[in-house]
Amino acid sequence: MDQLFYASEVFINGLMTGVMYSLVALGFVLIFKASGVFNYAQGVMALFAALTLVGIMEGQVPFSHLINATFGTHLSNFSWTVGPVVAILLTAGVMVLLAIVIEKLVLQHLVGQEPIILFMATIGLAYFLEGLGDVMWGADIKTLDVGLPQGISDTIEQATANWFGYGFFIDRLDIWATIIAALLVAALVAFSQYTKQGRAMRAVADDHQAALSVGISLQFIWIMVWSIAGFVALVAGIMWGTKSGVQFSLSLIALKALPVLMLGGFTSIPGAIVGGLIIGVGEKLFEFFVGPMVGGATENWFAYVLALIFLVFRPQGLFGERIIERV
Amino acid sequence: MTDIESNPLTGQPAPAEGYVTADGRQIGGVLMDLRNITLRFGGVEAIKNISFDVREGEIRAIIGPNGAGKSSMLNVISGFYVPQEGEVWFKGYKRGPMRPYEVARLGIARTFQNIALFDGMTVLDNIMTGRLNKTKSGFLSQALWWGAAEREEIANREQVERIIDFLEIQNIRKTPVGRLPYGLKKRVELARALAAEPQILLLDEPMAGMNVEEKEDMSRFVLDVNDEFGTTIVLIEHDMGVVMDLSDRVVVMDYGRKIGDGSPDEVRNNQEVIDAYLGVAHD
Amino acid sequence: MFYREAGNFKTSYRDDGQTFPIKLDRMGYYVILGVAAMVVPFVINDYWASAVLLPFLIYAIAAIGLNILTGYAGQVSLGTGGFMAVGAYSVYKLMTAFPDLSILIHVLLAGGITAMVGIAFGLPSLRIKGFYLAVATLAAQFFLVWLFNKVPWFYNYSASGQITAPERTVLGWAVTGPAASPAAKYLVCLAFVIFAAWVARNLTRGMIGRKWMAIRDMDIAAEIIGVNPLTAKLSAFGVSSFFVGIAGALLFAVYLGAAEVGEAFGINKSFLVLFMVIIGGLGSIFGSFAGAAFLVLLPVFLKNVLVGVLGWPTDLAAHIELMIVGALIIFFLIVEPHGLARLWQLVKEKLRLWPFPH
Amino acid sequence: MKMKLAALAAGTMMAAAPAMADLIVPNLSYRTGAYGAGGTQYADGFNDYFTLLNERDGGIGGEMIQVPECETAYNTEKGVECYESTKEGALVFNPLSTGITYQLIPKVSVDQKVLYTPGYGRTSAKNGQVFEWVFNAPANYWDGASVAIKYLLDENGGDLNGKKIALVYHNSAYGKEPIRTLTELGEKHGFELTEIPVEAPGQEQKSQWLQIRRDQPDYVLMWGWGVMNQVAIQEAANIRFPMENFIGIWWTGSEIDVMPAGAASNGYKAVTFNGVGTDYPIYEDLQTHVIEPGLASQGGEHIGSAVYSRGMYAAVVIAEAIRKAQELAGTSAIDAPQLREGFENLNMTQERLAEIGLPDFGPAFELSCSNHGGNGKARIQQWDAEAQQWTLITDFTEPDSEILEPLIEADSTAFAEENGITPKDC
Repeated sequence: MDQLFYASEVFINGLMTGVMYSLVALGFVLIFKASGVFNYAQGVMALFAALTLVGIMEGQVPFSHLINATFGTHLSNFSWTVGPVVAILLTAGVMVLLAIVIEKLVLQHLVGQEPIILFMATIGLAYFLEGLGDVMWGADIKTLDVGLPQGISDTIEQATANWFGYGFFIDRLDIWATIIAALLVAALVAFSQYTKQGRAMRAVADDHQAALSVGISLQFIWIMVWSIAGFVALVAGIMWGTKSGVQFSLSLIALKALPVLMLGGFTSIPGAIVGGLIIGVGEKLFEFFVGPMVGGATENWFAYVLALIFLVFRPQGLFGERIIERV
Repeated sequence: MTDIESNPLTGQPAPAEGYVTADGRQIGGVLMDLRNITLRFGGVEAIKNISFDVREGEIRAIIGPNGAGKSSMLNVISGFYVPQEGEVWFKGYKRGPMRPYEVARLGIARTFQNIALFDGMTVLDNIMTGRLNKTKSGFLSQALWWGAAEREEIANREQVERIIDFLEIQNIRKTPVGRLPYGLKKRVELARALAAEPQILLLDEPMAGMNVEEKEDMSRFVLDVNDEFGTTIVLIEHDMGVVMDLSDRVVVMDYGRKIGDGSPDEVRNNQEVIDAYLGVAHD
Repeated sequence: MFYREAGNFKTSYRDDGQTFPIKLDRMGYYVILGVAAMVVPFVINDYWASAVLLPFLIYAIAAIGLNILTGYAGQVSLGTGGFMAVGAYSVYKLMTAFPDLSILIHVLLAGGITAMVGIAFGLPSLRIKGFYLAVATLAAQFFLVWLFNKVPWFYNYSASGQITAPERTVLGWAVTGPAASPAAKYLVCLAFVIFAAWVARNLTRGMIGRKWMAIRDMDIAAEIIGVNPLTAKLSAFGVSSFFVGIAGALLFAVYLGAAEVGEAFGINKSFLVLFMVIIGGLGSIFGSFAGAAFLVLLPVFLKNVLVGVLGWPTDLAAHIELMIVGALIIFFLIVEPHGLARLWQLVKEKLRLWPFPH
Repeated sequence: MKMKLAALAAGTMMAAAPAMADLIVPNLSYRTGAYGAGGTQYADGFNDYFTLLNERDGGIGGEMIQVPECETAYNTEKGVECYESTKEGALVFNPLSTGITYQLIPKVSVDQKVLYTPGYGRTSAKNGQVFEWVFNAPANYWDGASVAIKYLLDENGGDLNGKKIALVYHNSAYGKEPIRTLTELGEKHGFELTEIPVEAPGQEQKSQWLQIRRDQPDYVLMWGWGVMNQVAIQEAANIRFPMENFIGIWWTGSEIDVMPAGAASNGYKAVTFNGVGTDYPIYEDLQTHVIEPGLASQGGEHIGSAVYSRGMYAAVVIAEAIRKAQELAGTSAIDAPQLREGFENLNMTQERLAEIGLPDFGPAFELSCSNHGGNGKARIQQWDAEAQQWTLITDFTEPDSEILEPLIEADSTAFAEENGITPKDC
């Protein structure tokens, strides 16, 4: 009976972790769907967004290190701090600005290139943003607190203890992440279904040429999609940054999103969600029950192997369309 | 997987009597025999119980309106689609289920409706890929470029140069195919198929999208190939004039069914064919 | 005018098929080879060997390997780091188990072992394509690193899991271990680079290379004209992993001397080699060298300029260095998406006409 | 083009080479990448102490100290590049990375440079008979593990029988270091050890901490670095694991590790071998000579933090060894072999520490030809979330040499055999 409780506890926590993975994967999917670009820089964008958020909240002087090194000054902070809501809005603004700059300076010049070239460009972008984030805001670990609660949820522990005699552990941050992810997905769906821009976005995702021919501006769509992906990166950055502090490693969460993408398909939003849940649950259960037998630390490879095995049997991913080959 | 060499004779080959064409060429016995082929995609029947044969040395055309199942038929012959029912007999043996590359090794080469050249390679390299199955040198020999590998490469090159001369594409030898105009691409594709020295050459709309001059060139090449190398040709073409001029016998398809089979004259006069096809389509 | 194709007439197919059909190129090649083999060993010092030349040569081998798989056969792989680890641990086990055998044979055998592992992990490529395959190869990357970290047999049960290369000699000269001279280490790596480039060139100009490229350009058509996708893809994985394994073996035994799997052969290594291949030029042996040179030399160069000349703090320099590398990658892609190799070709075409514009 | 680049790079190299007259102590630091946050603080402390000596005393024995810094990004290949580019004229290296240390160990014996790895690197380098050029005083990982267990023994009245101790570790060479020691100690004291590895970088540790929640160990020890630390402390707080039963090694005991978890991290403990905070007389001098003139490394943001103090401590030991070497050699312009002598004859006493202005900042220890690791004394510090500072809660404790000596002997002998080294007679 205990084993069953442990298993369910791990299962639920796996689901929650999966949501966190999905948050990252979502950004990839949005951009890939609308522009066919595999955006390697998505993880770094999350880091950059979180750094910017903390920087704004704490009133840090951007580029202070550079300025100090060049002019011999001792700048570090402005005398103000900014509340979380305003700071999030400002950061979202920065991400939109970033999207515009990326479109103007990079994507515009690479229209019509092969996917691998665009992928490469996002690698360059990742390098650049990583450096930029550090130069702008410094490489220290920053504590991010936008008011999200953390720690075990007493309510759920109490309730489950009363019902089953075993109190389940659920992190309040994870609960919030789930709610926010659900809201985010709902907002995205509503946006793409009920707004003109959203419909244009879907049209581009379906067929570039056709969309162009009915007068949709590809440029506008790309800026929009990258802005939205930037916003999703910000949300992911807040969630992960709250948990571990904002630091370089935040950009590595992209590696956690890749198996999710494999499983769910690069073009499917529901795929990103369900894929995330499967990966989260799968790797947690495996680590919890099999891990101790084989020496542990299996999570990194298990997610990929799980996705790999799955793909061998279903090469188009969970929600991808079946590939019919023709000549 | 089975292939002809390893599979014993499992049935009676078709009668081997030949015939003489209008222009006096001797046509041999049955080279390939398709028996009761049915191909389905999900619930859709692309080919419905079709049988016909191809004789040694002849030019056999398959015609029919768009969506009649012609290309699917070629894909069945080249092993890309596996029919749910029916048998393919080749040189008197029943062909087991085969992967396309195994079919290619039997001596069946083809061109494609939408050109399928290797865009990243030069014209020469594209044609050289046709010599794949004529290459015997081992991995080590190729890695060290020692002995057999180099000799074979030169021999292949000589053969390919003959084809390049034959198709008059000497001046584009080292051009990447991605840069070529459409008509030349079609010709390179033909060259690649010829480089394999096939017994049966499958041509999927070799003249589609060409102007009159290019069509004339291509027709000449097809006839010359058949004439000089004695290659058996199976051809899909929309241009009725071309088909009637080139081919010895014609299969007519409509909605996956065979509605006519015979010499161009017979087909031309077949009422069902006229109704279903000639009277309707004008492309 | 300085660089001419004209006047280079070929009278046999053999001449036409050679690696450097243009005389000037051929001479340039012999000059570089001559300098690399006869001059550099006498002037090399520890810094140039360890900071520049050894990593350049070793990464060039890895890049050639990955270029065969990704550039020629079109199978994107992110498992390079893992395969390099296989090479490194194989050579370590071989060195310690058979100390009397020549290190050169150990390295080749390590390449062979890696080739077999590569073929095994290449099997999914028959079903999975494109970016899905790239991500799938990450399974190999993470699993192999985990395995070498977890199973003590691989690191001979040493207390910390680090592997250290014992001293081995070639013709009496130490090439591994602390006493190896920079010239000896350099020459061994150079020999393997020449070997790798030569074999890769032979394979890619012949039928095997055409099979790979056919699969890359249009896999369905390739199969229909007679390419067996199984053998073509797996041979690409095998050959690629062979070179990558050699690179891993040299990286550990000759260059680093000691290694820990997660640190030396982590996911970053996979990305680094892939970047080299793409920046250098997919489907080009020269591009593999150019890409390796770019990503090995540029950071060292930038660091020396920013810290050494401009006197900036190291962290600021490191961050700016990242920005410059990133911006340069994007810049090169915009100028010439097909890599440094194509850029070089364009420069040559310009040179051919120079000083006349038409 | 390549040649030009090479020539240019060569040119820049010349410009970077330091003037030869000074004593050169390169700082192979990492201020970028996944571990940059810790590396920055360490490097600052290291730099600032030498700046202080230069500014206040005019160097050591009249010789100015040069500290050329080189960014390794915690990457072994860049580490090698840094080593080669700074080694000319250099006396001693302190790369702050176990991976780079393993690579440099064979190299330094050929190049005759001192390698000083306080609190990290190869533990068995303590055996000076085998590792002639490597020093790892005052304490190593095995010492750390043993001191932590000793502390727990004290807490439990000398008896750990039947207790469950979980080790959460960075799944790398560094993280695996204490396992053998803890296993042996477990046999000796009868506690049960559970090993829980965390794959780097370690942002996600749900299953590990659920396992701890299920197993309910009495104590958790941690060998972590980078983001793994912050996440682990947060997760421990999440499952309400009592913080006072959670002890980290010194690399998991800095302010940045505990701060993201906020108040929940109160009571967390860590082993350390150096003092922390700015309550030492030396900081007055540092203020006047370094901070106020604006010479502090990186603007002096991290002064007094745990990792900053550790960087400073490393600099102190090196400076003392240089002093000793100058004394022995009779010249102020010493070279690396002379510095090695200085290290082997180093005697760090509490009196000397007090003179420097750092009373009780580190353990007293004495090195010799055979003992390169000191006595391994360390102490425990505890985090006070309210005051946002570490409090030292024990004195320097000696590790269990009965267990450690044979382990060090075995490992160094194995290394000597594998590499054909004949242990030096001492």
